[in-house]
Amino acid sequence: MTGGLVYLLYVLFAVGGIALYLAMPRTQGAHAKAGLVIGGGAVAGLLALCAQVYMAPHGSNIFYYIFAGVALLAAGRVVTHPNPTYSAVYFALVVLSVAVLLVMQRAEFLAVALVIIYAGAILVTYAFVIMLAQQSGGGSSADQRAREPMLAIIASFVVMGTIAGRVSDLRELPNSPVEVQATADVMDVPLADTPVKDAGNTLSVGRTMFNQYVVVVQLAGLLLLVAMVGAIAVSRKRIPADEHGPPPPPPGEIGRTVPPF
Amino acid sequence: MLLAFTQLGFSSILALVILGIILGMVAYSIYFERKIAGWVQDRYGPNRVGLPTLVGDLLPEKYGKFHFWGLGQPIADGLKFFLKEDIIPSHVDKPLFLIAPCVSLIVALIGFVVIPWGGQVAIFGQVFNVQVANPDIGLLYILGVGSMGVYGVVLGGWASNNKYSVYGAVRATAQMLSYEIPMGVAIMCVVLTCGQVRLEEIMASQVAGWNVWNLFYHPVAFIILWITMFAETNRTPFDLAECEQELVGGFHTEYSAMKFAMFFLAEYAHMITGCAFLAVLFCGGWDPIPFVRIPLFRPEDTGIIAMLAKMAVLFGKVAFFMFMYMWVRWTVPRFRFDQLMRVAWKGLIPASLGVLAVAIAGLYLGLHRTLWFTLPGNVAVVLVSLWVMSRAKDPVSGREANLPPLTRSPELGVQA
Amino acid sequence: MEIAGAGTLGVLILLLPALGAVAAAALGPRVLKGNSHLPVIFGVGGAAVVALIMLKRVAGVGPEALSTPVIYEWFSAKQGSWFNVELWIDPLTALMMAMVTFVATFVVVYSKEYMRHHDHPERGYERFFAFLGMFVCAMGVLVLGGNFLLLYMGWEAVGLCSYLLIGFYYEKPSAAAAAKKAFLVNRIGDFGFGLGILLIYMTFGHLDYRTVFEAIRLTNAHNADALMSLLNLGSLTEAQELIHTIAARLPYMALLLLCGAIGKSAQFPLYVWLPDAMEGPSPVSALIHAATMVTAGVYMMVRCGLIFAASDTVMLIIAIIGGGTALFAATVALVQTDMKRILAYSTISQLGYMFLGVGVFAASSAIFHLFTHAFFKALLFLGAGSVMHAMGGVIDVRRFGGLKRIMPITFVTMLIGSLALAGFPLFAGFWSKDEIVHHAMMHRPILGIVGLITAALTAFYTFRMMFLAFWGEERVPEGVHAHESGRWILVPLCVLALGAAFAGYVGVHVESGGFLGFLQPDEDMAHPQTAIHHFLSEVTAPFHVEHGAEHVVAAGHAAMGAEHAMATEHVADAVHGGFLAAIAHHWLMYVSALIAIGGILVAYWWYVRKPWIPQLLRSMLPDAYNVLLNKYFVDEGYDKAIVKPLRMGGVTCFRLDEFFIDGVIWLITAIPRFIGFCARSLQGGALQGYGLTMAAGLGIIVVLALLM
Amino acid sequence: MPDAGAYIVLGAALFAVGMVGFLARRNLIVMFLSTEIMLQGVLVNLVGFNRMYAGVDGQVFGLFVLVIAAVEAGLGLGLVVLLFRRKGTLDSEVWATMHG
Repeated sequence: MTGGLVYLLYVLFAVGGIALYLAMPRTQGAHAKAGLVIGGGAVAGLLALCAQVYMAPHGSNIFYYIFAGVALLAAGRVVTHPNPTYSAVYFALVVLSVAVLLVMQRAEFLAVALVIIYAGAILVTYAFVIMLAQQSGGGSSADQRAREPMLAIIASFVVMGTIAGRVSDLRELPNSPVEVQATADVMDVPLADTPVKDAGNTLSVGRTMFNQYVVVVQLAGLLLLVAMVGAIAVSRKRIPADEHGPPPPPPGEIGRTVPPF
Repeated sequence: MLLAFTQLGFSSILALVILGIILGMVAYSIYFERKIAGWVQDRYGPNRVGLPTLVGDLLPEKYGKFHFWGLGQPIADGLKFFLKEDIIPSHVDKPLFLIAPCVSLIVALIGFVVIPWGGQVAIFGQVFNVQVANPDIGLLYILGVGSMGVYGVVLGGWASNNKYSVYGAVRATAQMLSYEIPMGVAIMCVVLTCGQVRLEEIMASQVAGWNVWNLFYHPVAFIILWITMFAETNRTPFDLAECEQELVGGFHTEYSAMKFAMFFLAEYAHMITGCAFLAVLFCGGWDPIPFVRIPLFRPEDTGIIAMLAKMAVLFGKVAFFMFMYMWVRWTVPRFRFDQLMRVAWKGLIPASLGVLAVAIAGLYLGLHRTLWFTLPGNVAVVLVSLWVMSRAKDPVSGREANLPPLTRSPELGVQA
Repeated sequence: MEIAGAGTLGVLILLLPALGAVAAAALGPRVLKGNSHLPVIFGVGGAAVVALIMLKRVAGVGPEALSTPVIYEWFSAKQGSWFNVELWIDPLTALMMAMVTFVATFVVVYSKEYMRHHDHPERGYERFFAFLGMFVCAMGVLVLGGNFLLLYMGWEAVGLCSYLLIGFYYEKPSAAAAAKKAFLVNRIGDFGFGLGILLIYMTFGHLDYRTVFEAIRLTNAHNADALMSLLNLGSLTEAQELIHTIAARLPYMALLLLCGAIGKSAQFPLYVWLPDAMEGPSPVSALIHAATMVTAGVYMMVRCGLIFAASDTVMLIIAIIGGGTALFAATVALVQTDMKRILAYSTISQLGYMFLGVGVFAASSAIFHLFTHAFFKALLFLGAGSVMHAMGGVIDVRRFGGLKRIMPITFVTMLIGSLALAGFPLFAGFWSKDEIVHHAMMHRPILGIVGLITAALTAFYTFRMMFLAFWGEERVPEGVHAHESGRWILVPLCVLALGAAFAGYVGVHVESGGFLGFLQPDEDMAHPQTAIHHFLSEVTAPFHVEHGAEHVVAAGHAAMGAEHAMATEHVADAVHGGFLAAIAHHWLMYVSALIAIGGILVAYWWYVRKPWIPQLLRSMLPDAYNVLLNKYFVDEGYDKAIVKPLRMGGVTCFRLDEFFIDGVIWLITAIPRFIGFCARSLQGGALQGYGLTMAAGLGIIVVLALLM
Repeated sequence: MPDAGAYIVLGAALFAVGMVGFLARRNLIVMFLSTEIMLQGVLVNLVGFNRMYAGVDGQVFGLFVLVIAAVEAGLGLGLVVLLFRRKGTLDSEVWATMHG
């Protein structure tokens, strides 16, 4: 990104920040609509900038704009919606949009893994939001008040805007071999006339993962195991047996014992 | 004009056709559901609503009032759903209340696109896959879409702002999470055996050579997947999210008219997709008979007739599994929630891991496609599971432990 | 001459009780609980077996036996010179160790039952046994240690154990106070002791016995050449100067070390802690405050005989302190009513005898008395404990009586112990005490007479206690079911009673002629014939050869010249007195036997036959009685003379600290506090606040790094 | 075909939004979701970078990011439930004191 366009990027980030600030929940009513409009404008500007800077030589793809826009606006809603359940729903939207974006980058396996894993994770989030929010009896006052939104927005957008402006200056980079090889348009990918031998993405991801990164895979498995143990240990309810119901009868005493199912 | 007729065009047409078939099947599934219930319970079931305007009234009077076995019932039901007042209770969270049935239906309906319905077909010299889409990750796609199936339930349950609905939603969540695991592991057995995650390749591997369906390699995995299908679609005995006796209507207590119908449709659409999935994964898809090569049903038969015959076979299998759904529904009582959880965590998951171990061992030894290795392996898993179960003498549940203790009365023996 | 396997044996003696203690401490609270005595019994018992094996091996080698195995190099204070963890195993060590571990074993066994109420372990049961094991290990370090550093370490460690065990019932204010008192009073002595060791190090540059003693021997022999090579000195002149220095410093070393001995062995004026130490459980009194730890001072003086015997003035001081303490404590014991306190004063008195023995150059007799005393005093304390156990914790002899039928075995064993303590003929105490009195008569006749008087008093107060407790009508405190103790208590009593009866015979030899002549203690310390004196002859040699007084004189230490001359005469008498000594000895033996029997009879007459006599005496001499009952008001005197002024000073310092120094410090600390006050708002505690700060910092860094 | 740069800008924007959510919202679960949005930004970024080089290393990294996300979901939600049980609210402000 060259010259004045970088400043345009900064300006767009700043506008997005303002939109986010307006939409943040407040006790005296948020300007969510205004925020949405301005944010939509900022997102549109950002995408237009992307189109101008990156897409021009290759031609553009409408799906990128749609789903990038949806992802950004939904993300904005996640952090600004006063109701955590809606935040979770919008987050699902973010995940699905990102999954589509990944598919467009020929990362189908990653996209589906994303959906499967997040479907599980978000599902749990839903369940907890539902249970806890129901228990606390409606909207908590904590959700109505953002905490120092101005400072947070300034800090975050300055950091990310600067980094984005700096790092996305990729025109000078050579075209990658992958790009040359992967000439099929995104529309062709889901269709059946892709050669069978070019099993492609899943296969190559699997190969790379289990050849080059096999130790990391093991470590990831270990990490998951540790997390599972930790999660069980953390969330176990510690209730003394004598408080809630009688203690389980000692083995050998009369009682209905049946095989586990 | 014809040159422009690519796979995309073919897929579009196919999608529309299959969608139509599925929706029709959904409607008549409901009819058959009630009919089968009637048979099971020794009564008639729906038999009044014939086809009065179209056919029935045209018949001569002397044949009497012929009701066409009540085949008009689904149409009448559908009309009723459309025409009823669409109530949105005042206390619900309106946006989510409206979105929930849509999510449910959409998710249920997009699953079928990766199912290979009929091998390949040659039209005007061009070969097409009889499949709406053939992504790299077809199987995972089904898993991903399936796992999102519960979103509608959860959203609807929460948005209804009703305790019963929320309980239904929470139950559905826990159930879904629990049964995804054995389902994924059982599918992994197929993936390992076929070495593919494309459904069409999995099909091809089943009709190649000796025509051995995956069912014969991994019967236990098949049964596990079948059971989890019941759970994924919230069908009895796993319909805890909506059980009338405890939760009124569960997550759809507050729904009525068309929105309720959408939940209903979604459930059956989901079932149909699941059945097709099951048939493709384990039962040879469009292959009618295992171990035998039949003309018309070979992969190289690409005529339109062959395609239609293959599709018919696959839909026949789907119908069979649908029948099984209904049969089970009216035969097996519902699980209690803790039993449901235990079936998943203490039954299906260990068993599926055992089967997966067999599949992995087969792959390691190069015997993954040999019946004499995988079948005894499955039998061994079953035997080990039975032995472990016979050793485990846990009380039924924590809830059980909280019941008043049994006392022994000298005259009457054991008494509660 | 070297002893086979000395290092292994020594390390075993140290390690076994330590391991037992560690096991009791580590496993006691959770695993062993009521069985916490097991590891300690096995540890200490094992140490006793090993110590007996060591004694046998040492005895096999003879009086010249000496091994100094180095266990490992400990630390280095200066280049090339190491303080080692080394042992010193010779007849004295072996004898002491055997005695300590033997008595300790039976005390631990005794404690198994004693430390239970109705067979339920008391609170802190495992703590008690852990401390006991630790004490035996510490005592082992003290006795076996091959240099002054280890000696000091063991010295302090036994003090620590003593403190912990006196304060065992720390909920009781009196016990806590007694523990503190014991510790503090010992600190006074140990301060001098530490200074003495520092002086030794300053003078010799080494702390191991071998080098130090050899250097003193060379000094006495005026062998500058050998001294030079021994201490790696630069030149002969330096060595000669060092000889002068050593000769001049030896008395001061002796006096400083004596401070420690006085403190640890409870001699006047630092004896005050010992009677209060009876707040600890009875087994502790028996083991630590009668048999072993308190004798450490005597052991140390004998061990360092080359230092002490070099100066007759020091020896005189020791003798006077010993004799004085013996008499003083005996008089106090006359009127006490608390059984354990009577025994405590008796212990002080007997320790005085030992000091007297050392002071009159009869070191081996002192050790002999130490040896016999360990048996009968431990026995008496354990017996008192048994009585206390039966009386439900009451130990005041006025509140019970006539126990001899209720507790027959306790009574018989205690009677044996009392006879031994009283110096009744043929019992252990008789032989050892008699020797000390004999030597005192030879060297310092006045102190000898003091010793005789003390012997009479000893017999009297011992049997006063016995008659009050065991004779007369049967009386027990109300609500107490008096009963004989169980086997775990009685077996140690019986074993120790055997010791109390017969331990004295290691110090006599069979010789024909005269009444009692066939049982005759050694009078000739230079050429002893009997078992124990022969055994110890090498160790105690510094005390009874020509101990270099002339050399000291020659070294120019004029201040003590006159004393030396006198002492030399006495030594000459002792060594060459032959006939006269023999006569004196026989005469003394009969006299002391008569005195002992007389004391017992008087006690019988006064407390069994005519109980009104002591009452009458008390009413006739109320002042004397009060003085005795209040222990000559020594504690009160200390309080007025030392504690109060110190406390005043402390209060002054405290006020100064509180108002002036603290004020200054407050002013200084106000600066950071003010800064903290200003910066406090940055630390809200909320996670997001920190996150925000981090993000802001990151933003600044990014902007600076990427845009500037 | 969209270029990698567009993905990087998008990833940065997603990350920024998520960061704002984490810093500015008080609800523990929304904070949690915000961190997940940040992870989505990272994922987009990784895939974008992946296009610039041969191989699929970026996607593999993305999978590991998913592993981290799963771990975070499991442990994080466990902790949220624990915290909720202690104070009965999802407000993160109540945890501002250093003692429990």
